[in-house]
Amino acid sequence: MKEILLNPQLWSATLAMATPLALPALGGTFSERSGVVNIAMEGIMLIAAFFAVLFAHLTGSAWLGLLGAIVVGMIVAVIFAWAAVTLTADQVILGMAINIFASGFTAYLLNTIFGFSGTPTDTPMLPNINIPVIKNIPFIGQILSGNSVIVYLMIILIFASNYFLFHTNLGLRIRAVGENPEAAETAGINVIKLRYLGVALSGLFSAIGGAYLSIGLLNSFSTDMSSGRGYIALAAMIFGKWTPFGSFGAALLFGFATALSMQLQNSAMSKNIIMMLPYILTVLALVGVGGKSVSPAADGVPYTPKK
Amino acid sequence: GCTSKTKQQSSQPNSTGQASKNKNFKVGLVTDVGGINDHSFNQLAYQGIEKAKNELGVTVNFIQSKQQTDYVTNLTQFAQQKYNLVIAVGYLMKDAVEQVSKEFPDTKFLIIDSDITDRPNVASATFKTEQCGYLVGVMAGLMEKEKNAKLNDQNVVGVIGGMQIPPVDSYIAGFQQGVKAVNPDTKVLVSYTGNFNDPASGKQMALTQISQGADIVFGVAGQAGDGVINAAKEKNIYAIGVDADQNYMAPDTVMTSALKKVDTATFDTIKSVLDNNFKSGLVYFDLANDGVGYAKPIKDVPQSIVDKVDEYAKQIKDGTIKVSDQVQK
Amino acid sequence: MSALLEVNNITKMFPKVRANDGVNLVVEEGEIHAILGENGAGKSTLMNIIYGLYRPDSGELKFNGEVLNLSGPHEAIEKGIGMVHQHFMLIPVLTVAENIVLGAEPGGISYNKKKANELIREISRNYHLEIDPDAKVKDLSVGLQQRVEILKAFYRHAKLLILDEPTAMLTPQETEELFGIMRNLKNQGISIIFISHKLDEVKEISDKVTVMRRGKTVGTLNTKETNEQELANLMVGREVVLRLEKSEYNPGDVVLSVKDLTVSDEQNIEKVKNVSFDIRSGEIFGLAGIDGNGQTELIEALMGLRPIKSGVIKYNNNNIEKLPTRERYKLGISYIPQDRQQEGLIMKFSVADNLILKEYKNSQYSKNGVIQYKRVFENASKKVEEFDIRPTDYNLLAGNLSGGNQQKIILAREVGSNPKLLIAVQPTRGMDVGAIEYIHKRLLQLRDEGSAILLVSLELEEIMSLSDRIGVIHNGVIMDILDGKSATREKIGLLMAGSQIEAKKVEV
Amino acid sequence: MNKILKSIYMPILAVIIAIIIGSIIMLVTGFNPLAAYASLFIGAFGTLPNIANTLANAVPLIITGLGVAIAFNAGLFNIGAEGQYWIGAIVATWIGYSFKGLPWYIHIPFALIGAMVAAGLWGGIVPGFAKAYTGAHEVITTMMMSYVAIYFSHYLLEFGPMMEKGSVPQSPLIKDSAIIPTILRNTQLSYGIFIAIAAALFVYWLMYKTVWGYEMRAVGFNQRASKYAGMNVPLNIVLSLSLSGIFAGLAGAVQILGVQHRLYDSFTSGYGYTAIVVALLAKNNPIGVVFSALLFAALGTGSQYMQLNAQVPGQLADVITGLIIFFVAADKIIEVLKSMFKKQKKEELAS
Ligand SMILES: Nc1ncnc2c1ncn2[C@@H]1O[C@H](COP(=O)(O)OP(=O)(O)OP(=O)(O)O)[C@@H](O)[C@H]1O
Ligand SMILES: Nc1ncnc2c1ncn2[C@@H]1O[C@H](COP(=O)(O)OP(=O)(O)OP(=O)(O)O)[C@@H](O)[C@H]1O
Ligand SMILES: [Mg+2]
Ligand SMILES: [Mg+2]
Repeated sequence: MKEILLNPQLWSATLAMATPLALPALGGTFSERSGVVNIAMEGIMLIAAFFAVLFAHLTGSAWLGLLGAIVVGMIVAVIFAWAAVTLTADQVILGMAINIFASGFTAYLLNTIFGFSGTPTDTPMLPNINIPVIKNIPFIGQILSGNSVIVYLMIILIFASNYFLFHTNLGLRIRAVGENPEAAETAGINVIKLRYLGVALSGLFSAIGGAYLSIGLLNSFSTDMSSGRGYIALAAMIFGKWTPFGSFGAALLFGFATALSMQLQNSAMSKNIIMMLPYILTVLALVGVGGKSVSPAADGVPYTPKK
Repeated sequence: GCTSKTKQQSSQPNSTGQASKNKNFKVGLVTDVGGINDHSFNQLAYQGIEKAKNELGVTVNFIQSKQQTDYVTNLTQFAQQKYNLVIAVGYLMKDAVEQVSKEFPDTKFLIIDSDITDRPNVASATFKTEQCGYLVGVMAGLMEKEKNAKLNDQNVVGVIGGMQIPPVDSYIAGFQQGVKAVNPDTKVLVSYTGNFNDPASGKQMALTQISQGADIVFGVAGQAGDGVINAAKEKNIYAIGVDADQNYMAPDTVMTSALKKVDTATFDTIKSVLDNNFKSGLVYFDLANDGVGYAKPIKDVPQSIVDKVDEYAKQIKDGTIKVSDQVQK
Repeated sequence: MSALLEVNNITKMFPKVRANDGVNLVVEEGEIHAILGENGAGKSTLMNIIYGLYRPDSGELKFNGEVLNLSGPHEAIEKGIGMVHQHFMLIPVLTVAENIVLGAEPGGISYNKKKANELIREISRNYHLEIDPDAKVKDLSVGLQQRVEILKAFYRHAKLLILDEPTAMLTPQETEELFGIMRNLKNQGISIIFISHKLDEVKEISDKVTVMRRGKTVGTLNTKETNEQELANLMVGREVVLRLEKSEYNPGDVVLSVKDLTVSDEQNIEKVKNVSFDIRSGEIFGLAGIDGNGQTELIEALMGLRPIKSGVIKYNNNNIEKLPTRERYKLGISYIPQDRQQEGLIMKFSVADNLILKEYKNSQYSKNGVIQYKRVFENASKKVEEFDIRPTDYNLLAGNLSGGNQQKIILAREVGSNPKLLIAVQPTRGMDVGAIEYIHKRLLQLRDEGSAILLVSLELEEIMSLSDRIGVIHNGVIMDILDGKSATREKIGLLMAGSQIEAKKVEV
Repeated sequence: MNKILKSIYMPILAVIIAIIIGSIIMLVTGFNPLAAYASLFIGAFGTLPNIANTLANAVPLIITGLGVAIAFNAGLFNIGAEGQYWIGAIVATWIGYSFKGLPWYIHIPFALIGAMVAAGLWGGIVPGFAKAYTGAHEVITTMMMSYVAIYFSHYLLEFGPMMEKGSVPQSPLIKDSAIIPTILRNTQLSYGIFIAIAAALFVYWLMYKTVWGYEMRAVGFNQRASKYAGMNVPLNIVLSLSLSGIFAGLAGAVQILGVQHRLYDSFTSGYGYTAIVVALLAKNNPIGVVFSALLFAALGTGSQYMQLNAQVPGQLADVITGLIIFFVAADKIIEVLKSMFKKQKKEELAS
């Protein structure tokens, strides 16, 4: 066991597997704090993952790939917001619809644009970053340095999100809208606009998460490669009590359990039992930590402004 | 040369009676839920029927199943529409093929990776992938004794499966035996990603094995295997591809690939039905009939090793070496 | 004086209701203008129109002589209109300061907590409205929450302040404080629209009164030239009995006996300390006290909704402190909880379903686990008629009824089952005089039929006019139990404030 | 009356909008939308066998959808019906093949009930108790337990205790006595459809006519008021999550006994997730669940047929399905379009 814990790969895998959960969990935090349940994050990740590769391939720049993914992801998010906020449709149904759409749409585009052998192998990847001093520290350096640029971006975004949500006026307004939209409106706040903002941010973060999968960790797209991370991110966000640090913590826990199950594969235990580890650990942690997760009071409830 | 000739033939339907006759010959393909992009047998089967369309002028069509309950329905649709040959991809369709083939005795069926023997109108293509797994294992075992920039001095190789299912495990079993045959001290790490569609976890799994000393990793995990190759490339070690020649994905990294020629199997079966010598029951695809094999290694692999591998291939073909398809725990 | 606000011929339709039907109103600069009207008369609707929350179907608003075309509250706020809503527009998980400055925060991008707190302290000093800016709103008593609402309006420098039933949940002392503030504002030239169902308050504080009935303004009177009876009659459209006729006090056996009861809250702080009292059949025992002095904990303990720390609760001489809530109901106890929407009703259940919320398991309404809907509907149509619940369609969801009618559902359920003991908490909160008259009549009727009633109210007037005996609670302790006839407003007030000695002096 | 009419024509118009957008996509990508939709429809309802297959596909969706709807009615989001489905399928399979010589009228109910009990415990014990007593959010627990169930099935089948002797990871076939017979030859429609319909009627009765349903719904709408009314709130939470699991498990069992006859090793059935949409689209009304399940089943069978006969790739079928669900949910778009249309007309009149 000690050997496993001292293997830096355990910890860098933890970080690598936590990143594509933490990003959408962060996005979901914004969306749900503004009162919109966004299950479509799974689909947005997938679509973004595809367009990241497409744009990176077309432009020859991974950065433009990331940018393209973000733009497309936010467009999908805004379409979702339009139906969920303006048309007050059921948010969960819409989310599921977008996920089905995304799965088919990306697979279809993959075939028609790139054919069956998959996305081009010369697709550029986002760079890994070596941090000057830290990289020379043994063990720590192997974990904290040399990760994808998105990992560092994520860490910055977590702090930025926390600041934005809890220490700015706009953040205060977003939270107010998710708690009691009527009260927010009577305080002169435009509820609809802020909900669009919350959802758009969830699109932004999910898109970065999707791009991380396709051009951060890899340089290819394959069908359904988000493989349920959007849903698990939802769980991480709830576990984290709708806060950026909490979401990150829950994502780390899940990433750690996944990384651990990878390390344990060489033990005699059934591989399938080992692969239950992240899920069982999450439930145990949740029950152990206890404490109710109280969602924003107006989460998931469409709001119609008075007329 | 041969290809261009047949192409010409099919593009001129009136030139011979053969082509127009073939045009009325209909082949239907039902994929399993993995779909046509699985970078694995569904895709290869599809390539096989496309080849038949281009070279033999037959009419082809395919359905991607969305869920397991679609199998019977989809097979039935083809049979009802009087398709001459219906191809079912994957052992999961065994029950469905058994059921539908009984209802439509005039339709011929081919099922990939299964073992239906008691139907006159069903052929089961079984691939001895333990044999090609063995050969790439031999190659890996021998490479471990080499010294070059990509190889470390630990004697460890790794194999990463998708799920613990026979078409995956036969590769892994062969690989294990092949490595041990030439290098008994080599440690063979075996892991599973638990799915075929998550390259991110494939990559982390490979990185984990690399951190445990592996410098050659063999991915048998469909799309998740893409991540294995990516990890190998990033860490500057070797990868081994699976099913098709995956060298194009990372030319300096993928030292060879274990081949499972599902495309050949489907093409040949279509041809056999056309030529009226369809054989029902188990049809083995192995080294002997070139149904499995390994892709041309990159130049990092010394010719001496390639020769050694070919020697083993010969011994498998002539039965001197028997390869088991059971994974060693 | 010149007109600050002019409402001309405003009409507002809701699906099925004409909530405002050609309303006219003029509010002068620096006047306190009261609006009176039954539940559902259209008062709140009119205020919401003035505040820009609703768009009128026709008619015109003028503010400072300028026609207002409001597209939302933010514009009304800009013009200088402030409103304290009837139902709190607060965000419980945010702090007081955050609630107050929300939408008009000081400073740039970042939330400037220091500045916000400073500003709020300053306003609360100016208007004598003490409040801790860092407290979470959900931890505040209703009275303090009301204070936050008012501060919200002050913070935005309102020239016209709308107060929609601000006193419905205040103690008499708090009400007096509020009136002080209102007078102060008036002196500064600020106009106030004041809505209340309490005629004495209207009489005390306002300069003019406009009465509304069924969406129309019936008339505007100078407060000085009218009296409570006239206002009541105008508003209801018939003669209203303001003074209740109460029959002789004729107590029977002890029904509820509480001995040395101690109860803690979630933070394990003792909220009820060694409380003892008895209630007899045929008597109304009033529990007076300022909100937050342990009433909630006491009642919840009596109902089995909260564990007790020590003490004895006896009902008809049997210990019941260990019984689960449902068992207590089965023994013939009824309960009208404080918050009708959160505690008393399932808003998304129909009226009929709500009417059996405590009895659905009884053989009367269910057989072998199957609810006998025929009987449920029979019961519903009977109760709807008897208690005058409107509209009469018992298949409507409770949430679609007005607050007053929602209260009547609870009343029908709890009083209609002829309980031996009724615990009624604030049974008339926010109701109009007509409705209050009715509820009071029913409570007295129940008493005369031999039930015991524990009446908890923040309104002294209500306690004094109904109770045979009055217990005053302060800081979890029953300060004294007074005789209903001889108790004076002054004395109860002093006890409520915790001053036993002063109270004794008054007695002498 | 007007309301009922509106509740029908709004979704229909919404579907039409989805169809138009789908047509545009198909035209752009070079397919014939007319042929595609015709075959979508024929595939779903065109022939007797196709209707039967649509019904057959609806069966697991109806029953799982009921399970999800029960939880929603109690104010709980059971996102893990998928796992409960698997537990039901596992237990039904095990009972189906390991007991010999039982008459069908014992064997089938035995398998169904066994599956329901196991899945009920799966949904009730961990997520139910965790929610009721520690406040652990059911979205997390049910989702995680769902993955555990799926890996458990892999464990059982992949060289585990339930794998059939031989080489393929699948369970043995269930005994004939456990098979729910097929109604129509060459289709997958079994008498399970009657179980589904009976389940819908039962759940309707349970939720709207019995004291248990009354309590669960009350707790779902307002826990505080329910507590004040003397109800046992934690018990009802456990009960409704168990019941939700029971139906998801029943769905798994009926699918095994009626259609698959053995357990296959596969990553998901997808029913648990689709069931969420089925339930929500039906506004959690048990009878409505039957119809929304039929819509999804029809889209499923129809889109398979569409691949075959209009050569529309399967992925594009998913795109169309996603669009249809999207617009059915967002059916207010009709009102938006209507008002836009009116405005334009007014402007035309004015000019
Ligand atoms: N949002 C709404 N939708 C439909 N009808 C409404 C709405 N709001 C108010 N109404 C209708 O308008 C009428 C007037 O309601 P309003 O709230 O203005 O009454 P009110 O005079 O403030 O009553 P109260 O004294 O009880 O506060 C109500 O009877 C109700 O039928
Ligand atoms: N969403 C809604 N849909 C339809 N009608 C509504 C809705 N919300 C409120 N109403 C109507 O609004 C009216 C007023 O509601 P409100 O809660 O303001 O009652 P109220 O008369 O002001 O009661 P109270 O005396 O408690 O203040 C009710 O009669 C109700 O029918
Ligand atoms: Mg080595
Ligand atoms: Mg009002």
